Amino acid sequence: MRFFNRTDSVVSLAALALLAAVPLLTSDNYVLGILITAICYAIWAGSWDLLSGLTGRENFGHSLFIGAGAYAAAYLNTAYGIDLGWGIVVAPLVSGTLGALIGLPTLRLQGPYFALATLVASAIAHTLCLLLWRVTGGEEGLSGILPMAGSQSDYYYLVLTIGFVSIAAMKLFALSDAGLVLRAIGSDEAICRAAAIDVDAYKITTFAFSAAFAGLGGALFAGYQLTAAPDLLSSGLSITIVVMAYVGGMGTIYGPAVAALFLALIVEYLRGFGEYRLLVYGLILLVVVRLTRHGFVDPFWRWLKGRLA
Amino acid sequence: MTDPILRAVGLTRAFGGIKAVSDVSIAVRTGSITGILGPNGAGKTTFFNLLTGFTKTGAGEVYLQQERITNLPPHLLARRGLVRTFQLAKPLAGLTVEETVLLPALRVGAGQDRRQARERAAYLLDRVGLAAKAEATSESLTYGDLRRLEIARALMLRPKLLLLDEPFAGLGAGEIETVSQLIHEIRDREEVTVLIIEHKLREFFKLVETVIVMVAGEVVAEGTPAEVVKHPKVLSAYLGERAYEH
Amino acid sequence: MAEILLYGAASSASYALMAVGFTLVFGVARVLNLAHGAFYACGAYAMYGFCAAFGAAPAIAVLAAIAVLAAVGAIVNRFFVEPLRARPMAVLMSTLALSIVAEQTLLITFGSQSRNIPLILDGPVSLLGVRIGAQGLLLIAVAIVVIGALWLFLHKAKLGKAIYATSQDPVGAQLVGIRTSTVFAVVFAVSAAMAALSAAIVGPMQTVSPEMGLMPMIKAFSVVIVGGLGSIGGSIAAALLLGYSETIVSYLVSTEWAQIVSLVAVFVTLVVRPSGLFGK
Amino acid sequence: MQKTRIKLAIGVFAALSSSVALAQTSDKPVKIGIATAIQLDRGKDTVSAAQMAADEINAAGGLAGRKIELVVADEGKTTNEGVGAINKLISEKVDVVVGGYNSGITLAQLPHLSRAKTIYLGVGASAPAIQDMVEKNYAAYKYIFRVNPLSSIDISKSIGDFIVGKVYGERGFKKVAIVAENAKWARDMIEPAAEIAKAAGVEIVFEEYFDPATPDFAPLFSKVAKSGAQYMIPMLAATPSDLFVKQWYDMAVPVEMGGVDTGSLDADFFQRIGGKSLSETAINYITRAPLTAKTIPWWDEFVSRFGREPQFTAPGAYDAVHVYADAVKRAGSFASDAVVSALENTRHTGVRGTITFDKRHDLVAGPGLVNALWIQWQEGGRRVVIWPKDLATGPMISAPWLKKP
Repeated sequence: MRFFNRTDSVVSLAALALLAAVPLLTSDNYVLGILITAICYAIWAGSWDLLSGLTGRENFGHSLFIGAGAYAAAYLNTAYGIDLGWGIVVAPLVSGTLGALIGLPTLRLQGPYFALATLVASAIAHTLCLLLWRVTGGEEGLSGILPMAGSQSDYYYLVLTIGFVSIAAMKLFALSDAGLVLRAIGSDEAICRAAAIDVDAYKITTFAFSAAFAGLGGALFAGYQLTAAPDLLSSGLSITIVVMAYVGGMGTIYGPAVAALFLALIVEYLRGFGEYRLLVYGLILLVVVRLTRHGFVDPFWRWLKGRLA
Repeated sequence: MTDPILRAVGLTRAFGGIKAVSDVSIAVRTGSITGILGPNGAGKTTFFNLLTGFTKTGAGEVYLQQERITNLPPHLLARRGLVRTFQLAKPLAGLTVEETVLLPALRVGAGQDRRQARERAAYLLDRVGLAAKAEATSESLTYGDLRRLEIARALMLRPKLLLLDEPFAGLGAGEIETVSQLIHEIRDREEVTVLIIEHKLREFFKLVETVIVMVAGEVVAEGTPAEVVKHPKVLSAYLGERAYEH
Repeated sequence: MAEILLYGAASSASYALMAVGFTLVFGVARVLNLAHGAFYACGAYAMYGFCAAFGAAPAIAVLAAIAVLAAVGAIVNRFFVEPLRARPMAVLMSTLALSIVAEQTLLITFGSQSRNIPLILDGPVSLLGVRIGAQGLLLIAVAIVVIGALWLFLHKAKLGKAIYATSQDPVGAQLVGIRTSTVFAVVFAVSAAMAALSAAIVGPMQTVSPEMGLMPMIKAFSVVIVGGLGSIGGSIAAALLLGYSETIVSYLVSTEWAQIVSLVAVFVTLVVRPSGLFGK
Repeated sequence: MQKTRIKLAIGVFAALSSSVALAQTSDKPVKIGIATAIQLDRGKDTVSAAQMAADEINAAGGLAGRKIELVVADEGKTTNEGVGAINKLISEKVDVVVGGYNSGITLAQLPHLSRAKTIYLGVGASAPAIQDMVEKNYAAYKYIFRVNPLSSIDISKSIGDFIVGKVYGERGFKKVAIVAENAKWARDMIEPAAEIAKAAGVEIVFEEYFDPATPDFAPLFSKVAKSGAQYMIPMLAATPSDLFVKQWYDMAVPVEMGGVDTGSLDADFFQRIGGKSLSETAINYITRAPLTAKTIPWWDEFVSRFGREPQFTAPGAYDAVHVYADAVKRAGSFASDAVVSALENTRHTGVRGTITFDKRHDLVAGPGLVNALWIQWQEGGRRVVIWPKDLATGPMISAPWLKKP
């Protein structure tokens, strides 16, 4: 079990402190809203990397689990009046179970086929969400979620804490023996099977964890937006997360998370000329795809650490 | 004759009408080094995959020390001591040599504490002559190193029966000698029964005590290398006069 | 009954035109081309450009659009697929990025307003007592002719046989002196041209908008995966299967559930038999 | 006597202080936030019409001496962008927000508006769920008003009234088919309308819902024809109208058509599909007809200034700015709560009709107030109001292939 090395821990705590200071400087909902959205994206990208980064099985339907978590929390709140706090606890269980169920039939598929299967799975979920509108509110989604007690800054601190803890936990998982085994599985499953590893169990459990964290992020996002809408199940969201992971560098968890944070902030900054936003995304992806799996964030961080040492 | 460590009874598997393995029954003596010989396409690899749970059997049973293990998944067989290696020795990307050997011990429920596992890994790496490269990434190893690394990882599981799939494939003469020597030592000092598929004759005949010859999915001969060589079916199907002489 | 027969044939024809191009690219170049939908949309906009801007007659505009997209297909292969050939996922992502860039560029240049392109054959026709648009019959005829021609080309023409050989074994093909880079370029060009042809004929019956390529893309996916990646015969069979199942579901059950049929079919096929009914 | 004098004093004092408050902030501009989808024509026209009203007020000396300034934020297509837009406007300290075109996005914005106590004048979304919030939680959501188009409740009454009055009453079509996209808004709207029609003896012979992404409506149209229906009521919003109407025309479906078709409200709809929407009727909210004294002059100024005919959101945005300005004058202050109570008893004759709000702060429909218009595409792309009778500008025609003797 390897733990964070010193520099990593110091810098990440400094980043946490910086983010924690924001509500002291401004209590403007718009700024807090952007940061909450960015943190949610960081959780989603980190959770995507947990499975896809480590095992190389690229999941093109991550929005299915994000949406499931958001809708679970929203439904409990709007239909049964169950406080959002419980929703944030239940959502990962719902998404995690869904992850295992979808993982069972699809995880034995190779690269492109797994990507296609997950893409289609989330497309089916999106269509069902629109068709079964009596339950899901159709294109209007589930709105009118009662916000949690306390101010927007209190909610911001909740999201920040959960976000930081989740990403740290996923990073520890990636550094742990389990992370090593997953990397081995990603490299050659047959060798792992012969090394007494129950490859299928590992993949499905990891997919369940990845989905659970995505659902957690989904619930936090619904808690900020106070609505769960079909665009949380869209393939556009899944692709955006894949772009963030590619930019961040796959298999490092913190790479995609940091990339997600910055990209979400940049996207909000680009709000001025909204029309060009997706075009910019497409161009970023065209460039990033030429790089190896390591993306920008991780190599840059290693280079920086090298210079500092 | 002590009970055989591994028995296959009437093993059969067909792919789209063609019987890759048809009604093969063998018994592997405990503590022996047994070899399976046969021309390409004789069904050796399919037979090997049937034994190790990588391919589902069409018919027939497999017993490991009297326990029926037919169609058990590979990881359960590995935990029962039936461990195999692969024809194409591939490095595990992103893992160091030591981590590759440690892999079996890293899984949840492996039940070995870290210190003990690392000690055994160091011992095994030394046995296979890779101690110096413990920290290197496995992608940087030569093909010969990868072969020995694979054997070290297999030994990490303290196997009862080690199934080697063409261990000499892709090796130079010198390396074949070292690997062959290593297999002998394992059998003697680690009390491991060894079953090998190979078609590199000279080393193979020096190494194995009993040979099972398969041709077109069927066992055509069994016995010591000397007996097997004289068997008419083997000569006509596989060796031919000249090949065997020199 | 006659309605199901005819309407089913029309939708199967449109699926076949898209799917055969898509599976040709996978079968020969081993590339899952997510930009295929973008080829479709660009084909429609090219025709819109030729008709609206230059006032060309629909038939000429179709040929022009096909030529333009054939060139685009070759360019995409040369600059966005060949350099990444070694990494299948990278190629997938590269074509995906291309489809995003293409859609957004169309959105910015032409706006989100839906456009319309003229029919080649106007007015309804009654056949077997069924009222069907003449363009629908044209679609069926064109699909049969084009796919038939492609079949002959692959099995008879010299270049066609080279393409067919490359699909069997790319390395082997190179060994016998086939310049696979030309083969891949031709295959991409043909596939893009077929997408443009499909758009030019189906487009007038629907609307031309920047995201119009998405649904045909998903349908082409379902057909190709159900039929078996790389198998042209499989794609034709699956196109008929999907076209008719959707029409029948629309008739007997309700059009509400017709669209989800193809999505479910893809998921089940991927899970049960990834190589599809006839695939490699 | 004593009490009345005190009350009088308080009244005078209040008036004095508020006008002082008003005068004091005369240099700061009045910020009107516009939240809409700037890529869509509906969004562009919202901004243009609001600017028109702002210019008029500024020309007449501004609002309480302060110039009006528009602050535009793009709602985009997703709820995330919609919520982001609202929060951006709130952080820019806008006095009021005018906008909306998609019910889902507006619903998602409501909690953020109510938390910031920012007045919202909706001009494009018709979901009743929006104004239900005012009823459910008045204190929190009293800031939400709908100025345009109409609540779905009123729209479905208008559909029922159209079927009974025009389709059955005047045209004698007893058998009607309903063909709606499978979406919540469509079900909310069509089911009450169908009840009204059935109550009056109309027969719903065919009813089917479809996936808006359906590429080929041939099977659906042939089922409608076979059902013996004489009139078909489509309910389209997400469905691409061009595709639906072209296929209806190209197949010469022997059934006339009229209903809710958001796409066909586009001014260039008839021309861009080559005239194939001939005889299609659709519920609409604005046309160049004397709905009030302001309608035609406003329409002509919009066309001359922006070079195209206004989308249905445009009159809403224009009226919303004026309604807000009047309320501020009556309230004598910019404070949200004061303006809200002033808004509640608005009676403003705008471009579409006289605007008044019910207790759910929803636009009140009805004769003499604001009405939905049933407009039919006729030869040469002319748009003729065929219902309600008192606003009709011409007779209803049939589809060319159904020319009645």
